[in-house]
Amino acid sequence: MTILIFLLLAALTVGCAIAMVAQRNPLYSAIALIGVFLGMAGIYVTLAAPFIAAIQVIVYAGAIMVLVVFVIMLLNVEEEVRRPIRLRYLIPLGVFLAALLFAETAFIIYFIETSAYNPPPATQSNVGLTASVGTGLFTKYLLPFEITSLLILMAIVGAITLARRVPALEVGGRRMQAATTESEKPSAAD
Amino acid sequence: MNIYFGLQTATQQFADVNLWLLMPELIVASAGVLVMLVDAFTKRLDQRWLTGGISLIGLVAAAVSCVWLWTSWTGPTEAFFGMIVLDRLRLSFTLVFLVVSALSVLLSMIWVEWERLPAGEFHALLLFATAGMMLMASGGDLVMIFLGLELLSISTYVMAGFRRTDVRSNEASMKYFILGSFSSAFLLYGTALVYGATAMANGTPGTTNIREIAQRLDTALYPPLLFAGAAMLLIGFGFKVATAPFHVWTPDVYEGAPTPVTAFMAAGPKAAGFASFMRVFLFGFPFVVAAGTAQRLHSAWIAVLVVLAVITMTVGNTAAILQSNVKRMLAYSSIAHAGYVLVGLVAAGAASDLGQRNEAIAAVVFYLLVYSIMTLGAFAVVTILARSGDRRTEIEDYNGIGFDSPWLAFAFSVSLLSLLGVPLTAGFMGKVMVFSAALDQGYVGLVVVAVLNTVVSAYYYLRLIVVMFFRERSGAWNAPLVPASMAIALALTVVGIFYLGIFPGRVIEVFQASPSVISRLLGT
Amino acid sequence: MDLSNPYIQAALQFLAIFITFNVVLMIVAYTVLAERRILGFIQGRLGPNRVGPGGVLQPFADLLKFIFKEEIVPDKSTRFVYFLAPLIAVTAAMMTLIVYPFGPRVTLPYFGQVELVIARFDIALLYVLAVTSIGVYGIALAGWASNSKYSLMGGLRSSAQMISYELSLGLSLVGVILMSGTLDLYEIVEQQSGWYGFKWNIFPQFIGFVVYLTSAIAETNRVPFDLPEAETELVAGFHTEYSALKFALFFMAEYINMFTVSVLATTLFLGGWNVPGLALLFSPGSIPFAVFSVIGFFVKVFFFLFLYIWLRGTLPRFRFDQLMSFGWKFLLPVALLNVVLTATLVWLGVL
Amino acid sequence: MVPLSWYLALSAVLFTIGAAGVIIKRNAIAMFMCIELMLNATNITFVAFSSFFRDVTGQLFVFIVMTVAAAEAAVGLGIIIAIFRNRLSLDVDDASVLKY
Repeated sequence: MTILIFLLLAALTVGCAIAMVAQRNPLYSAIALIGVFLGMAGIYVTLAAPFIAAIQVIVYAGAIMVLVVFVIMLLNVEEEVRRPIRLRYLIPLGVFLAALLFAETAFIIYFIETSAYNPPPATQSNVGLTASVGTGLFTKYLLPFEITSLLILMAIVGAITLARRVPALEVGGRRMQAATTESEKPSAAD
Repeated sequence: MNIYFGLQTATQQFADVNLWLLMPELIVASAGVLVMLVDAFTKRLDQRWLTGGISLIGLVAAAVSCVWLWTSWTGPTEAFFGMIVLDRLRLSFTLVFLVVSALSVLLSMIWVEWERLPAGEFHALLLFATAGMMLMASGGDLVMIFLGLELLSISTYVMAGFRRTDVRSNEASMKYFILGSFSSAFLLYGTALVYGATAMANGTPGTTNIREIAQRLDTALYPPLLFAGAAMLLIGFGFKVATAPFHVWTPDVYEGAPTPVTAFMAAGPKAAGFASFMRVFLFGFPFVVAAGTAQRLHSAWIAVLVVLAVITMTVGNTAAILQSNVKRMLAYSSIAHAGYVLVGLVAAGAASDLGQRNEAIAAVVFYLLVYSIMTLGAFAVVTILARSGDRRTEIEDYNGIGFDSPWLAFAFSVSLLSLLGVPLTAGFMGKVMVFSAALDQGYVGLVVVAVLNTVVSAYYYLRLIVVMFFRERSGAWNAPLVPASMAIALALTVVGIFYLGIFPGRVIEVFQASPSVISRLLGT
Repeated sequence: MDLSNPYIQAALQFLAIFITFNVVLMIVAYTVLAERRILGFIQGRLGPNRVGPGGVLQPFADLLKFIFKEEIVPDKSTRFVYFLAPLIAVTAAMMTLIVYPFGPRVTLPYFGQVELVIARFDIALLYVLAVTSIGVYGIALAGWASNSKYSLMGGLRSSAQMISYELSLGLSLVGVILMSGTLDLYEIVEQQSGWYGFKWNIFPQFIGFVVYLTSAIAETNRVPFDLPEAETELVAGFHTEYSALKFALFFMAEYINMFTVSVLATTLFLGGWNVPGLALLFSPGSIPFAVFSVIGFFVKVFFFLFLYIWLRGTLPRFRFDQLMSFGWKFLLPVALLNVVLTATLVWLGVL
Repeated sequence: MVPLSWYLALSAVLFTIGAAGVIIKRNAIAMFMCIELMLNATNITFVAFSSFFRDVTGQLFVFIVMTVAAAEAAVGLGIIIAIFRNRLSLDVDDASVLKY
C-alpha cells in the first residue's frame, strides 16, 4: 500500500519536474512546479514527517510560488523563444545528463542496499511530529533559528530596495547612462 | 508524553546559550539593525555620515570583542551545541572580514551620495553580509555555514544590483543570483549526503557537526555517499570562491556590479568562502594516518584541489591578459589569486603535523588579509576614476593619468605591484608564506606552476602601470576629487601594504597564536 | 464484518467523506438562498420566494440554470489554465472539510466508541492553513487565463489581498495554539469543554478572535473586502469571463470557504461542539448528548454565516489601498501584539 | 515498506532535473524555479535520513532551508522585477551588455 502511494507520488513529482523543464511558458512551468511541491508534501507524509509536509505546502506552494506566479502575471513574461542552433548543441548535453542521472540513481540504490545496516521503516518514526520538531528548533537549533530572523529581515530590506519604485532623485544621471547601452529599448527609458 | 523524540540526549532539553561567544557577530548584526533605524529617522544628507559612522563604530567594537575573545576569554570553546566554535581559524578570519568591511564602508560612504543611492540600506546590507561572513568562519556545524553563506550571498546579490536603474548592475545581480543559488544547491546537497552518510551501523543517525563528522569518517555507513557529498561540497565552495571551472560568473558580475560592491565582493565573500572551505575540509575531512575511508577521502580531495589550483591560476592569469576593461582584468586577477590561496589550502590539508598545519592555515589567512587589502586598494582607485555610473573603466581611460593625479596613480601602482608580488610589498610576503608552506609539504611542482603564473601576471599588472605613466592622454583630463573617507581608505591600504610587506612578523605571530583559552586547555 | 480491517476502514472513511461533502454542498446551497432572503429582508423587499414553498427549491432551480447555460470560453484564453482554475478553487475549498470535529466522542452500537471527526491528525490546523493557501491559485490563474484586463486586475488584487490577510489570519490562530499547546483540532475543542462555556477561547483570545474574523472575511473575498470582484470597478473581477458551470464552481468555492472559516472560528474560539450545561442533562458519550452537541455546533456555524450575510447587507466596500494598509498597518501589528501578549501570559502561567 | 534508497534515488533524480533545467532554461524566472526544485530535492534526502534514523536534525535542517529559500525567492524576484523595469525582457541571452 505504502509502496503504491510512494510510486504514485514519485511519478507525479518527477512528471511535473520534467514538465516544468520542458514547458516554454513560464506560467505552465510554475504550475508544474506547484505540482512538484504538492507531490513532495505527500512524500514527506509517507516519511512520517507531517509537520514538514504542511510547512512545505504553506511555504513553497502557498507563499513562494504565489509570489512567482504573481510576478509572472504582473510582468506578463513572454514565452521562451525557440533557438534551433542552441538546441542542437544541447542534445548531447541532455543525453549526458540523462546518463548521469541514471548512473547516479543506480549508484545510490546499489550502495544503500548493500550497506551493513538496514534502517527500520520510516512509517513508524515519530520524529516528524510537531512537538518533536518544535523542541528541536528551540534547543539544538536555537541559534540557526534565530539567525533565520536576521536573514529574513535582510531579505525584506533587500527585496524592497530592489523592487520599489525609483525615486526621482535617483533617476537623473542614471537614466542617461542607461540609454547609452546598446540593448536599451526605447520604452524602458521613460 | 515524551516529546523529545529524535534528540539524542536528555541534556538537549535546554538550550546551550552563550552569548559572549557570539559577541562579534551580535555586535555587527545589531549595528546593522541600528543603522536601519537611524536611517529611518534622519534627513537624507545626514544619512551617509550617520549610517557609515555607526557601521564603522560597530565594526571596530566587533574587532575589540574579537580580540577580547582571543586574549582573555576563559569559558567554554563551543556554544549552542557546537553550532559556534572558538578557535584561531574563526578569530583570525573574523579580523580579516572586519578589515574588509571597514574599508568597504569607507569606500562607499561618499559613493552612495554620488550615485544617490539609499545609504542606510546599503550599509545595513553590508553589515548583514559581514555578520554572515563571520558566521561562516565561526560555524561548527554545516547548518551554520549554510546559513552564514546565504546571509552573505543574498545581501551581496542585492548589493550587486544596488544601482537599480543601471542595466549592467541589474544583469550582474541576476547572474550572481542564479549562479550563487545554483552553487548553494550543490553545497546543500553535499551537506545532505554527508549527513546521511555519517550514520553508523548500529543505527546511530548521521550528523552535520563538523567535529563529529571527522570522528565518524571511518565508521560511516555509506562511504560512497560520503565521497559524493564531499564532491558536492567542493563544487559548492568552488563556485563561491571562484576556482577555475566554476569561475564563469566572476568577470561578468565583477564588471557589472557597482565598483565599491565589486571591491567588497572580491575581498570579503572570497575570504569567507575560504574560511568555510577550510573549516569543512581541514577539520571535517582531516589528514589521518590509518588507512580507511577517512584516509582515502583526504587524499582524494587533496588531489582534486591540486588540479583545481593549477587550472585556476593558469586560467585566471591568461584570461586577465586579454582583458581591456580594468574591472574585468581585476576580476580575472582575483580568480588567479584564489588559485594561489588554494595552494596554501592544499599545503594545510596535506600537513601531517599539527604545527605545520597551523602554520599553513596562518599563511592562508595572512594571504587573504593581504589580498583583501590590496584588492580593496585597487578597486578604490577604480571607483574614484570611474566617476559616477562607472563610466570610465576601460584601460584606455587610464592613459597618462600618472603625472596628473600622482597620488592616485601611486596608490594604484602600489596595489598592483603588491598584487603582482613585488618584494617589499605585502603581496610578496603573502606569496612567500603560502608557497613555503606548500614546499614544506613537498608540492614542488605546484609551487613552480604558481611562480610561473606570477611571472605571467606581471604582464597585465605592469601594463596598467605603464599605461598610466607612459601613454599619451587623448582627451582633456580633470583630476577627480578624492573625498576624505576615500583618501583615508587609500592611505590605509597603502600603509597596510607596506607594513605587511616589510614588517609581517607581528601579524603572522598573532595569526599563529591560539586563543588563550585553547592554549590553556592544551597546557602550552 | 471486521472493523479493524484497513480496507473496510478506508471504505468507511471514504463513505464519511462522501456524506460530508454532500451535506456541506446542501448547506452551501441553502446559504445562498438564505443570503438572498436575508438581503431582501434588510433591503425591505422579498427575495426569491416562488420556487417551492417560501422558495426552498430555489437552489435547485439555480443549479439547473447553471447546467443548461451556454459555456462561453474566451477566444484567446489559455485553455488548460482556464479549465484548471475553477477546479483548484473548489478542490482547495473542499479539502479542508475533513479535519473539523463536529461532535464529541460517542458510543454507538456495533461501532463502539467513535470520535465525530473524519480525519484526526497531529497537524490538523497547519493542514487547514496549507490547503487554504492553495486556494489563491484558483483565483490568480483564473484572472490570468481569461486574457481580459479586468480579470487580470481582479486576479492580481485578490491574490495580493489573500496573501496579505493570510498573515494576520495565521497569526491570530497562534494565540490559540499557544494556549492549547497542540495543533490537533479535536484536542483544542476538548480543552474548551467545561465551566459552562467559560473555557471557550473567545474569552482569553478576544483580540485574536476579532482579528481572525476580520481577516477571514478578507480571505473569502466577502464584503466589505470584496475588491477582487468589485462589480462597479472590475466587472466582477476574476470571473468576468466565466460562465455556466465553471462560474458555478467559483461561486460554490466562495460559499464553501465561507462555511469552512465559520467552522474554524467555531472550533477554535467558540468551543466547537461544546454546549454549555449539556453534560447536566445527558451523560457524555451517550447518543442524545452527541446529537445535541452536533446541533449546537451547527447553530454556532450558522451564526457566523448569518454574520457574513448581515455584514454584506450593511457595510460599504473599502478602497484597495485602504484595504492593504488596513491589513498591513493595523491588523498585522494587532495580531502580533496578541501573540506577544499571549506568549507572555502563557509563560507566566496565567493562561 | 518503501526502502531508504528509493527516496534517495527520487531526490537524486529531481536534483539532476533541476540542475539540467538551470543549464537548459533561458528565462530568469524559469531558472529560478529550477533552483528551487534543486533545493527541494535536497530536502527529500534530509527528511528521508531523518525519518529512517529517527533523528530530528534532518527535519530541522529542512526547516532552515525553507526559510532560506523564502528569503532567496523574495530577493530573486526583486532582482527580476528590477531588471524587467529596465529591459522588458528576462531572457538571459538578451543580457548582452556584459559580454561573455
